[in-house]
Amino acid sequence: MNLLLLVLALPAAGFLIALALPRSSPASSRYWALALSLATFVGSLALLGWFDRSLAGDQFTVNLPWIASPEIRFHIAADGVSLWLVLLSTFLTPICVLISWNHIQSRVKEFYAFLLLLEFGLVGVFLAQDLFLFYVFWEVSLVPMYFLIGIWGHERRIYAAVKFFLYTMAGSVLMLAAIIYLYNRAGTFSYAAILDQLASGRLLFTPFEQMLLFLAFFVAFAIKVPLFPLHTWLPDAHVEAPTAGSVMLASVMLKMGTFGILHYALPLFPSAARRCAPWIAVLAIIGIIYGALVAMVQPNMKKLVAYSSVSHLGFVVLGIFSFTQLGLDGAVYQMLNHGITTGALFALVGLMYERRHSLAIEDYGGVATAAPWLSTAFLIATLASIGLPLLNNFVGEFLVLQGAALANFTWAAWASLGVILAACYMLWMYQRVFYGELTEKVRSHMPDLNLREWAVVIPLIAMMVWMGVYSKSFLDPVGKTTARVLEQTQVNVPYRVDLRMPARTEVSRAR
Amino acid sequence: MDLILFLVFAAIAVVAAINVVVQRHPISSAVSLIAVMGSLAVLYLLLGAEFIAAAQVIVYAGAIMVLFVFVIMLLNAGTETRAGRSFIASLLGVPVLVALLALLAFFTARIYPRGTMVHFGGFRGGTAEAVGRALFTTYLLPFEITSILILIAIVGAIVLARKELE
Amino acid sequence: MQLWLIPALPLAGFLINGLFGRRFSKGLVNTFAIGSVVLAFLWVLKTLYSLGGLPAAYTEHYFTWIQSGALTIDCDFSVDRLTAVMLLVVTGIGSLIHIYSIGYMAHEGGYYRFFAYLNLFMFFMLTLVLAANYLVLFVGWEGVGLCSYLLIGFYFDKKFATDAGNKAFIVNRIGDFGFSLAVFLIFRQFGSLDFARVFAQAPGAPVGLLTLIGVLLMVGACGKSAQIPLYVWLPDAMAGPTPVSALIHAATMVTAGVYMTARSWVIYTHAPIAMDVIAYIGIATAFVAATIGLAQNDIKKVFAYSTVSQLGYMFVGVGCGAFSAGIYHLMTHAFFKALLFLGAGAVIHSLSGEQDMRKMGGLGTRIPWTCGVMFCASLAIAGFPFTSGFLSKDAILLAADHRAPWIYWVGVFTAGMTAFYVFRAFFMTFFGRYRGQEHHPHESPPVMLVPLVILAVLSLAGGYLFKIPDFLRAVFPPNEVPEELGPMAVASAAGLLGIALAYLMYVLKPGIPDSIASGAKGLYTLVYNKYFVDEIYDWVVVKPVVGGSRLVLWKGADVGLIDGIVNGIGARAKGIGGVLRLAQSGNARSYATWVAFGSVLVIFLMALAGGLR
Amino acid sequence: MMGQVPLSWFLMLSAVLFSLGVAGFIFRRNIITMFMSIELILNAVNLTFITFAYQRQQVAGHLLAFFVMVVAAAEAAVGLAIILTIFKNRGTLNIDELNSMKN
Amino acid sequence: MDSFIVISLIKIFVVFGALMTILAYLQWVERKVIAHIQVRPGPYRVGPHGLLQPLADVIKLITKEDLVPPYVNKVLYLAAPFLAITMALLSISVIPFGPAIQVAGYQTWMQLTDLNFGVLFILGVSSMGVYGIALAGWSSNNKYALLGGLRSSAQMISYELPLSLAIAAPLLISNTLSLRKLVDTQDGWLWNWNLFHGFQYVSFIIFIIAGFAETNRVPFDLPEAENELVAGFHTEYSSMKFASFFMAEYANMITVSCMATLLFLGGWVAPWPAAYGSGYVPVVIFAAAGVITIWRGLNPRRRRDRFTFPPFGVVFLIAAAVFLVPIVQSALLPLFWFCAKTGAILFLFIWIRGTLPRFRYDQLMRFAWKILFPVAMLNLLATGLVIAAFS
Repeated sequence: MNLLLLVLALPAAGFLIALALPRSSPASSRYWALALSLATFVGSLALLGWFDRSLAGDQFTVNLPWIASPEIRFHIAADGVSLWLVLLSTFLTPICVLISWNHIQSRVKEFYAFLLLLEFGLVGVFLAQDLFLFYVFWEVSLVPMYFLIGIWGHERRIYAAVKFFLYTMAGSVLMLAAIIYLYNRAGTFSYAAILDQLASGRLLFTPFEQMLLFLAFFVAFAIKVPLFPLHTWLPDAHVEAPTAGSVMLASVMLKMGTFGILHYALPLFPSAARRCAPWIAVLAIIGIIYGALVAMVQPNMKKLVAYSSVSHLGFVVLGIFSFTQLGLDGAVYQMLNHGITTGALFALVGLMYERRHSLAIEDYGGVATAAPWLSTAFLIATLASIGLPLLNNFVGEFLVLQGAALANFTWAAWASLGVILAACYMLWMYQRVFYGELTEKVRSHMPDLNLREWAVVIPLIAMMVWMGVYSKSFLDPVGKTTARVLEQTQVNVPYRVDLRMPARTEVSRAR
Repeated sequence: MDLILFLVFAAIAVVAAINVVVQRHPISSAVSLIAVMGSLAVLYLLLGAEFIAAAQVIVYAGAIMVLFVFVIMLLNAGTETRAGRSFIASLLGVPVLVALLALLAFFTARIYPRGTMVHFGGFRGGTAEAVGRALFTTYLLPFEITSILILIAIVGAIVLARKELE
Repeated sequence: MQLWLIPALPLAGFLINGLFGRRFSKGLVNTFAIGSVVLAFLWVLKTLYSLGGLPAAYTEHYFTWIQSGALTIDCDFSVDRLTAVMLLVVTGIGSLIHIYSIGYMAHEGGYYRFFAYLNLFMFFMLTLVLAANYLVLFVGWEGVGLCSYLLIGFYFDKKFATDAGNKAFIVNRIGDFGFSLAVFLIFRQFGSLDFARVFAQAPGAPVGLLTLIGVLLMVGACGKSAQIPLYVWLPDAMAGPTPVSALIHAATMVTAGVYMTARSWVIYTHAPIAMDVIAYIGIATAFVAATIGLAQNDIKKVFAYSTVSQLGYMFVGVGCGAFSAGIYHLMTHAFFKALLFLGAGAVIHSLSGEQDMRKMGGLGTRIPWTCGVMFCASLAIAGFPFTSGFLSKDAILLAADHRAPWIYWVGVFTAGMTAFYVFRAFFMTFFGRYRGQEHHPHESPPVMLVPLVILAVLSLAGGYLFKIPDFLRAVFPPNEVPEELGPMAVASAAGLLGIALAYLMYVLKPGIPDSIASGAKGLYTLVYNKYFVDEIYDWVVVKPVVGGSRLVLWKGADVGLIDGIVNGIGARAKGIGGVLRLAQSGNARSYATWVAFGSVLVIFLMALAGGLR
Repeated sequence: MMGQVPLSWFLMLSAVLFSLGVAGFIFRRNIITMFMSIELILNAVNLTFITFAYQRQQVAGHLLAFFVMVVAAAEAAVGLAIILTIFKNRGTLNIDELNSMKN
Repeated sequence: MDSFIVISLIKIFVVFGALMTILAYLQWVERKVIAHIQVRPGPYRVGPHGLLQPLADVIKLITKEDLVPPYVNKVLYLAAPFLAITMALLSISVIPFGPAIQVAGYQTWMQLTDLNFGVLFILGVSSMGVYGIALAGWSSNNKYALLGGLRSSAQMISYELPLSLAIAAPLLISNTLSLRKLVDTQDGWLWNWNLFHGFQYVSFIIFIIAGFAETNRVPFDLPEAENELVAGFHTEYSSMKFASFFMAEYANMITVSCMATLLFLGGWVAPWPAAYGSGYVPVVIFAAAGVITIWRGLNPRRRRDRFTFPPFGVVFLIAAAVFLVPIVQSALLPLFWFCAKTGAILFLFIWIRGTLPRFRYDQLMRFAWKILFPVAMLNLLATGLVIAAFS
């Protein structure tokens, strides 16, 4: 039994089991979901154990025929990047199960069924090696999230869900079109085959063609990321989503976009990507600063964190389009960091919502007195998210900015403003929520963490510290893969435009 | 002979069809519709489609319309109320219909200026045997699919009906 | 040599107290907190002893922190003489202040939290000084910022405290912005961040780039060491408990900038413009802060501004190439400024929280010990001849004189002002009648006095005990300044003048200050309100940013523009359902009619398209 | 020769029936009647199929008609079930009163 | 051409007349049989052994006041019985009673018309029979009637499926839809009959049961259950219209019996070939009947028998004699066998009415859908498989 299949099959099985469970006993579905998600996590840990860190290429390949004509194969494999993203999703799912334990009281079994289906889709997205399969998983992951938001969300959930759905669909339709066009040109959906044709020059795109295809892919991914002008679905979706939904959305789902850019948009259309890089980088920087500024003035905790995600993901995109080893590594690392940190933030906000039943910042204050451990955990998450050294985000942001600096120092200079602003909005919120006079409402509503919540918080914090202190244990496989991507983006295709960026010289000097 | 048959039953069909539309009471429409179907069955015979004719009587007249009548009786639906009105329907309806009929007639007249003449026995391929043979060879797949369709329909009907019971 | 133990010990203290401190008794908390720091101090001593004279830097490699492509950040610690000085200052003074805190914090809530934070701070500070590359240094750099944030906001139910904390952190962040940019440039230029490799390659690098790096580093230093224009956070930082002000905001953390610039001396020596910038900023800060200090009434504020101006001095020293002098002053300043703060703390403690000097006075008889040590400290900072402050300050001023006389003269004038306002505070506190409401000031417990006394001795004689310039001669480039008596005499004279003036105005003729204040009203209010710098920043930076992002970005761009467009598209798409609104009547028959109409249309078009033939 | 029927007449008949069916669908308010009109339309179409089968001398047309019947049967079953439900829920069969489709 | 029409008209008249009398007398027979089952004489007064009773009934029904209650939907109320009877009689028109015969030089079939999809025709027509009852029930604007109508339509739809499936099996065996060919395939010995030849016992039974239901006979006479629905769908009907419902019912019975005969019992074919003297069976039977009747007439149990039985006996003996005439044999023998088999099944109908109680409605439906339908399905499947295996 191939491990990947196992990791992919367990959530699916969980989904079915969850559906099969009796509606009458929600507890059973909770425990089942927990058990299965944990099993999945263990499986993915085994994946980590068997993963050969010395290789850059795909591993654990499974390649089964799926649809005869047009030939679509069930082809999944893991490389140094997707490995971690899979781990991230399998790591966060049990946590989501735990935070939803009391939060979700209606339609429990459906909730957990959708959660596991979501995990299935996400893992699939990261593992798919066949463009069509990738698209299928992409949509599969979209549906349960839609329902998570639409059914268990807050007041304006329907609006948010529909907005989310339409945004993403708009993008993915473009991507589908591009995929089909690719199929027509390459005659196959197999990603590896297409790359091979590109590398060997058997498949040539005119620059215009390539630009269009790249944009089609990129817009789909950019909406998911979300990149600056396309981000407005995110705050609504986050604010309205239930806690687990926000966590999965922020921590894993957004990574689908960046992963897609890294894994598909770049290697497939290198020259177009390089030609667009300056513009995209500028957008990313705008996103960083803009997201931070808007986050600063949010009256709503979840919205604030959501906008901070916009800012953080801006770093990721910037790193990717710096086209430097550092930038790419940093981007990937930042994906994971953002997954852990923002996940933790959303989880904690969710815990507070369970207690106080409000997301508005002004409804809080003095929480630190009432619930010291909760506020400590929140503080650590906050510090991580503003990139304090020895916590995870710092490593990612540093690498990204360093990479950006290698590519174009001005980018780094502007992007670094985001770091300052991050401190502004996060600390300001922390001050207003946790410090200050303890009001009676808060005191009566704010018990400290209980055992289950500890179980949620501890792993997250542990990961923050570990990733912040000993990044080497994560960066090695990533580096291998990103190096390959970088090398793919430099494949010498005849019409390759030479990149007029300091990056190359700097990189070469740095090597 | 055939001409007479055709004229008679065509007349019946048309009159009954008009009746379907103009009758205020659903059951009257239903009965008229049965008449239409019967006469159509005869016309099918004339066209050499004996199996289809039988099927027409059995399935349509015998089963479907019975269902209709059954439902009408069950709901004891009276003559329809005048409540509500559709501006568009009253505005566009007649012209659209006229245009439709005109176009269809025009096309038939234009494409079949003097098409083949129909006489009884002009086509003997419509026996149950022929149909069955075609059904189980060339058109096997759609046939099976229809079975699935019917299954689905049964399930759907049952579900709806049960929901209606609660 | 286990250098890692030095920071590790306070870290352990932090973890133990932080996790379990709530359940501990105060004694247990003390044991772990003070114990860890003292152990660290001892370990430093042992290390330095076993390392001998430290002719060259001694480095230890632990593990690779970040590895990506060409970039390799190792977690290395290294010790050279500069580090040794810092280590001694940090752990030594740190231990004293920890001990002092036992007494000071005895009646405060969150006891364990306080000590945990202090230990954490020690950890980061030691990491900072031990770092062997810029990024590890940055770790400590940020970490101490964090701790100062936490400790300033220690009384987190007070809004001003948390505000001050945020201000400190954010202003520091602005500094770090420069610092990190410098780091990026350094890596981009040298392909490494290790001090050794960077400084080895620095001479070959283009001067422009080095200058840029130096200036950016200076920006970071400005943030951390409260120099113009980023000094605004330090005075507010006094919201924290006094030991914190002593340890972090006087003795150690704020000097990190000086340490860092001194550490990067190679870069600066190849970028003279950057050095000039440092010197200018330093002297300007020294002067401005001193002027502000003249008019403050809050005792801690006075010392805060004096800290700022003393830091200015240190930067002057560094900027004038007298790195050792800067470090020298750093150390002595650590002694007497820590002492001043602790003394002030003792006073406040004895008055149970009163900080306004106008409500003090005549305490000299009531709390003689405190008075005595405060006097020593004041002498030292005023540059009274042959105190430690005198030595270090003169070293700096000589270097300044050697570099650019006008800096020297400003420095001298500032020294005079320093002496004046320090003694003003001293006199207002301990002389004259007691102006506060009836209350029995009590002498501090011995656990607080002992450190004070030790510090007093150090601030008087410390300059002789540790001859830093000689000790650091091996590290820094030779900066031979002839020992001229003239400048020294002038400087000390200025100091004495200041003291005399203060005595005149606050002991002999207490009426003068008010008359001056009323005389030069505009000037006085300007100075009293710290030149309205905070207000200006608030109006120029904070409000526009916040308001702008709320109104323009969020409501305007985000909700208004982008969502407007999106929803607009949505609405239009909805509208496409029917050419006419009629088509949306929800009336099935209308729909049917439309369908029929459509089909007729299609047939007709087919007819036109050639159905007719 | 005499006594025979032109093919086009059958088509004409079917066209007439078709239009009548459409008319019924458009102008009747009773769901059941509308439904029956649909059946009428289907019948008209069947007639066309059969006619063309005759013209082309192929049985295919019959099969199409057959399938139409099957579909009609299924449709009738479900449709009538739906009508029952509607009636139970809304208490009316008037299509104009069932305008929940409106916004 | 013309002769065809003429012959058809003649046949129509003959068959119609015969059918009418049979219908009338079937009623008489039924009453008699049930009477004897219940050990009572039954109709006895009108004519010998009430032989004229049907006539009397007809006169009564015709002369009765024909009232149309108010509040009924006129058209349909009047159309319903007509529809019922028409459909009932229509199906007779394709049923062959015997082989081709020579009448005055004209060679014709003992059948009104032969459709090579006769079975389908009958199915279709009988399925149309529902409307008569349903519309009657609905149009007479009376809740009992309505319920009766509803029941009958539901019942008929339900039982039409097992019926058709049961029919399909023998059709598979003899591989034709033409009733005539159907009989031809069962010629020869009685083990050539579909009943035995294809082991169609199951489908035969199913067919009979479904036939009972289709004709609303006991035990499936829910639509007219007197004690629940006061005679159900024909509550509001009187005189001739009432009669026509009755006639429709009996006509349907006859149709079903004929179908059973044709499908399973080899139609007019004798149980064994004439070569083995099957031709003398009717002679023997009629002779025996004549002898017995005369004997019973000579020493009567009732006074009248002395006058009534001997003439009957004579009639029987004459009949027996007629069957010995070679010319008519070809025509009469098949007819005899056909009538015998059909009569047997009709007797079964009556017999069961005399014995079985009525079902409850839900039982009825459950029986149809949960037992009959699946069984018929399986039977058809099995038959199909067997045939596929042996051809």
